[in-house]
Amino acid sequence: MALSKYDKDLLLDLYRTMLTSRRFDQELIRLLHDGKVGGFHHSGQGHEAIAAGICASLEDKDYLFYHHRGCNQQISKGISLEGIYADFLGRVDGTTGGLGSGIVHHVDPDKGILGQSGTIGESYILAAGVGYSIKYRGTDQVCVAFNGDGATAREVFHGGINWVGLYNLPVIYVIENNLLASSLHFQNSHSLKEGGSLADRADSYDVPSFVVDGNDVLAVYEVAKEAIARARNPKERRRCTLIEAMTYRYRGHFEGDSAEYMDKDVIEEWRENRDPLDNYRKKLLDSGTFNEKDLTKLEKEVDDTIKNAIAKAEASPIPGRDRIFEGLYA
Amino acid sequence: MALSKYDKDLLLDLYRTMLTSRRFDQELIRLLHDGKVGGFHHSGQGHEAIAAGICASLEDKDYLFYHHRGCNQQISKGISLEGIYADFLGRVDGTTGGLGSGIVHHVDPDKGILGQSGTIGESYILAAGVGYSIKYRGTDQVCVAFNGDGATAREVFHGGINWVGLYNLPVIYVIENNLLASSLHFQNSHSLKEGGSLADRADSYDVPSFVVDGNDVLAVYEVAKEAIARARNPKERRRCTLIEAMTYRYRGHFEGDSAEYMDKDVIEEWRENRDPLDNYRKKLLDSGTFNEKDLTKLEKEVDDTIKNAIAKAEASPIPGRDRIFEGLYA
Amino acid sequence: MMRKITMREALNEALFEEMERNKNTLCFGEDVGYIGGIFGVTRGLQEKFGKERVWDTPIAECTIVGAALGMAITGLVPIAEMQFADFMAVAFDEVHNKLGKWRYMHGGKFEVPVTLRLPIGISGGAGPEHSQSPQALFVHSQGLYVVIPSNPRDAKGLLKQAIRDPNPVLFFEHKKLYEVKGEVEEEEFLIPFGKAAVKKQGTDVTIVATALQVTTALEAAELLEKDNISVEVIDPRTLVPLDTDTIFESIKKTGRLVIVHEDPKRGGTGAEIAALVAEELLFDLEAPIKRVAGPDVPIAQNIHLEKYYVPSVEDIIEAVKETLD
Amino acid sequence: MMRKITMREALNEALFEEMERNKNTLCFGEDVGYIGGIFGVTRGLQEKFGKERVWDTPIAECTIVGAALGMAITGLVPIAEMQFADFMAVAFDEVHNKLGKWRYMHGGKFEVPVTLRLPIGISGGAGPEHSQSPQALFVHSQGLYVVIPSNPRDAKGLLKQAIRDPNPVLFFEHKKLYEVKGEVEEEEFLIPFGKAAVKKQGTDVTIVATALQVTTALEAAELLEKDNISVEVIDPRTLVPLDTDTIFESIKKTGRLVIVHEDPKRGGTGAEIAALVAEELLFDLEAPIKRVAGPDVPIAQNIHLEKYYVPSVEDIIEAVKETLD
Ligand SMILES: Cc1ncc(C[n+]2csc(CCOP(=O)(O)OP(=O)(O)O)c2C)c(N)n1
Ligand SMILES: Cc1ncc(C[n+]2csc(CCOP(=O)(O)OP(=O)(O)O)c2C)c(N)n1
Ligand SMILES: [Mg+2]
Ligand SMILES: [Mg+2]
Repeated sequence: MALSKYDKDLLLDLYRTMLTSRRFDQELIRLLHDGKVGGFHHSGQGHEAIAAGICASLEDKDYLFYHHRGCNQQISKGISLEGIYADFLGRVDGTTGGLGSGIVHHVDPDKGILGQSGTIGESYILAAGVGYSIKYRGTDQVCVAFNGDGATAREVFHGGINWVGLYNLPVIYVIENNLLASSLHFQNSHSLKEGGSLADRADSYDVPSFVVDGNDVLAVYEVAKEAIARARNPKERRRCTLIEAMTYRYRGHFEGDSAEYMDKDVIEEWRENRDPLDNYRKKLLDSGTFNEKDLTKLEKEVDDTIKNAIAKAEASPIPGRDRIFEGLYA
Repeated sequence: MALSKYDKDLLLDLYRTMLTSRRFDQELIRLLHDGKVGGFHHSGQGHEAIAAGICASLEDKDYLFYHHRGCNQQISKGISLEGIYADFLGRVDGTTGGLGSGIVHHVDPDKGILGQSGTIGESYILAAGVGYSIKYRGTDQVCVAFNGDGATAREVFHGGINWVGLYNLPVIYVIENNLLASSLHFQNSHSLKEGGSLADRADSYDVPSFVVDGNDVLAVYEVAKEAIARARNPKERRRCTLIEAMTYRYRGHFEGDSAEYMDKDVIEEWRENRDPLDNYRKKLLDSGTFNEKDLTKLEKEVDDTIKNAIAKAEASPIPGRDRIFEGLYA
Repeated sequence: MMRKITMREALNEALFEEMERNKNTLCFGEDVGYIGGIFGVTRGLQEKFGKERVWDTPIAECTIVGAALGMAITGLVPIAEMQFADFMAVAFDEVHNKLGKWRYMHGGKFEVPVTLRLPIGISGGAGPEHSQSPQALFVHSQGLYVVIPSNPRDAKGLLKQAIRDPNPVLFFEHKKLYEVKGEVEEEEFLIPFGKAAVKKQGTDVTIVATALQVTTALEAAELLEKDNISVEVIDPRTLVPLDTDTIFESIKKTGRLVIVHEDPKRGGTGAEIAALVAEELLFDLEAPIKRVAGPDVPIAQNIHLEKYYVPSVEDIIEAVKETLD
Repeated sequence: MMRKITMREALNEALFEEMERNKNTLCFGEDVGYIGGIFGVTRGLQEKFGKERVWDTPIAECTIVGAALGMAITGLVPIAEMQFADFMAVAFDEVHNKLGKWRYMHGGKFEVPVTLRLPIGISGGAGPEHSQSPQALFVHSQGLYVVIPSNPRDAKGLLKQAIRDPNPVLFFEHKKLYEVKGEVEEEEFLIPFGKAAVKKQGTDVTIVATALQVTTALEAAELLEKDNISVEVIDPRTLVPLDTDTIFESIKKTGRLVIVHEDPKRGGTGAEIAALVAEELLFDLEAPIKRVAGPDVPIAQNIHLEKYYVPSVEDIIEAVKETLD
């Protein structure tokens, strides 16, 4: 679809979301290298277009399960940047109220961000329950669960997609397929037909599915928009969808991973020619929808937002021992 | 294929196997009603053709995991009748050496009968390991794992079939689809396309699959023969197969189940018109391959075998308390 | 006289009442809908409340529990049945790491009002994977409540409490108790967690027992009475939280402790109770603690062997007498 | 002088030696092949033994363990790694009900020579599901061995024993010990199961500690020595079987017991040890038993909070002194 057909705010928002995700991550890694952030971080650099494209059609009332490489997803869904920085920094104003984060566990119920499981892939089944809940309560909410290609090998995938299909639930499974699960290549993790995809798994469950270029934010947006509209409508024959978005990661599995199993040339190729932000920015300019000044202004705004968020997060105190005994039971 | 094309011994053996399975079960139920057998029994009456047809192409060296409705399978693979009767009777000469049986756990390593898991469906993953073992050791063995339609909803199905496909293992999954999982109808257990089958699940894994009439022993035999030959040959592009054999059960989920969820007319229809033994017997006679006398003779032999087995089993003693402390560690 | 009903009926009533009370309460699991559960506890619920609220799930235990969590954090009150508590092993990650920790690890921002109903115990030759009593595993978990009634009245009051509680509750029901009758008043009542029941007062020896073993312990106590041995029998009713006050009070009086349970002894539910007493009340003890428990071997299917796995009246009497030697 | 190597190197040597010894021995799990494991324990194995024997599996823990069982009962000797021991929860049925019971429930007709390598412990902000020490759960299982080394030499000897043993062995490796060095002789050796190591002799108080906590206990013991308190430190090395002889012998001498472990206290590994002592040695105790253990809450990710979860030297000193009050 030609860019001129899109709402200009939407076009700019998509860029803002992706850029915020990218800049958030870059600054987080800086904080990590400065020794201010402990624990694990799985950088989502290179994946930004997927979450931005999906979440553009979601509202606060909609639910989201992110995955371990999921800061982009939370940011796209509207989580407080200050909150997740504070989590990484181990401060009381973090979204977990001081328990910290790293692998996972940021949260924002008001934005529908339901959290994540340390055993990856569990959201395949959790989302089935959320979908049932939406259907039972009769609202027009949607639940989106993000997972990686690797996690999709987990046994629970079958249990989840079978429920979601059987009860026809308003659930969208998104696989951010970056071709790697830690050091394991996608091809060595899944039994597939020659040229087959993970999306093919959905077929026998009668769950509609798509394979989409995960580095093209508008392509993702279009697919997700259709899926989300279908999910919202109780009269649809199929409310559930599996979207496999193809991408690649720019960095190791986690910060600190030397990632010798990755081919530097391949990373370079993705960075140079397939970067979701660069390509989209160029498209916005080439199409004449926005000019350099518009975008530089936005970029400055994003930088300021990030800086502010970090400053606020760093101003928050580190909790003491008592914190670990709070909040176990309601 | 015309009956005349088959080896006569094979034809008779198929009948003998099915009949032995049926008679075994009937007599077991009698023992149950006599109060001699405790615990649970899941009758396989109505399913006999599946195991008979599959196991006809297996040898002792091949491996088998049966399921909870699996006496037919064990009998078809050659387990000692006396041994499993003694298990049910709780005698020391049972295959478990006195621990008894009921839900599962008969065993005969010499016949490749590897046992069964009380949590149904586990053989999907156990067989993956056995398949890997065969491939690694480089023998021409095959591993067959039987499961029900209900168990195929378990999460481990995905883990197992993915391994088996990914490593191209000599494993054959057989689903005895009797349309029911306890009280749950097949259609309410699986998300499928209109008219779809469980066999369709195999497709995205690039695992060859078949749906076969499980009440037609020769149809099952043909499909299994092809699959087993493929499994034995390391040069085959695909050594693994999923076979879904359609059938119905004549009795409740277990002996004692009042089975009010079953429609008596439907059972009657299967018994009257689709009984695997009756139809096959008729075919043998109609084709002129065997005459009434041949079959009556065999039937008498089978009855004698069963009677003998029960007598021997009943002569075996019940173990004492010490038995429970034996055999935990090797 | 008060009416007597079976534990099955008591549980069924609790489900009916709570389903009526809150329309966001749902019941599901394998065979719980159309036939009302293989042990009949959910009978009649689907007819009354419809298939959306009471239904039969596929055989996929991880998914049953995972979905229950998803429902709970988005406004529903799920009650799921594992057909046999043994299958908690299948959904162990979902129970131990998800139900127990979701609230805590996400900063206390959710309530997780999930009830899992869990038939336990040796009963009729069901063998090594349909006869277990795995509650000790979850005593070691965090963020869960572990409830284990021994009679119809407790079962009803505790199940209603479990359903209303905003936290995940594992509700262990001994299969051999389903048919047992007991007095249960008509009026509504709840039983709070963490309050043990003193089933019989006594002065010489304290017995702590759960589920079916409460009955066995009471039988033993009655026989011991004839030998002039006065036994106090305590049923904790919930293992987490544990009413140490009541247990400790009793031991201070008797100086002797026998713990009885069906689950295997090593690392079983008695271990933590014994350890707490050895930490807190050592000098009140006048005899070594005794555990009368299941043996540390899997449960044979052979119905003739089952009796060797279950603490008997004689086992308990012997243990009590040993503490008095 | 004897060479010093890290526990990672010691484990790696054990794997090399056993793989060389028996060509039916295989190594697999997530990331164990090409990169040699995320903790580097299987480094170099794939290069040496090839991809058929050492490989990276899909992320599917049930399948990893289930497949290991299938291999074991058909002639292979599988060594599988769970990337974090926390994931044992995912494969709990396969471990607790399949590995532990397959032999027994099938009449003793199989051997199940499976070794599961299981990184445990709090280390660097890995949070509630990548930091746990779940060994207590398996102390309650049947048919498994539970091994937990505290130093390079034990790690090597015990791992070699585990691989050769015809039974399923859960081998718990504390992540903070991987980098720790210790003396390990060049010559081949095995360490049998069920033999505790007396790490330090003493007369006043017995400490039983495992894994990383052995080091902490020894540090505490050294400091206590300055206060003229003589502590005996015992490392059981295997929790199943447990060397009660050595532990009881020590308690008979000291009359005091402090148990130290990182896993949560309630129903933790200390509970069974304390219970056994309260049953068998009550009158030898001169003070209440003490458990210094992890708190009964999930492990926060915040790296600043981690220290509150791990038994410290001070905690141990305090507990020891309390037993002497
Ligand atoms: C059940 C479980 N198994 C293994 C892990 C360890 N682990 C975390 S992320 C990861 C790789 C995931 O790959 P993928 O799903 O493709 O996501 P990506 O990291 O590529 O975004 C692994 C093995 C885990 N957290 N949970
Ligand atoms: C993991 C697990 N869940 C549930 C059960 C209880 N169960 C035993 S058989 C059965 C129904 C199985 O149906 P199916 O697989 O179709 O086999 P069928 O009985 O029809 O032959 C159920 C629910 C079990 N044994 N294991
Ligand atoms: Mg990936
Ligand atoms: Mg069936």
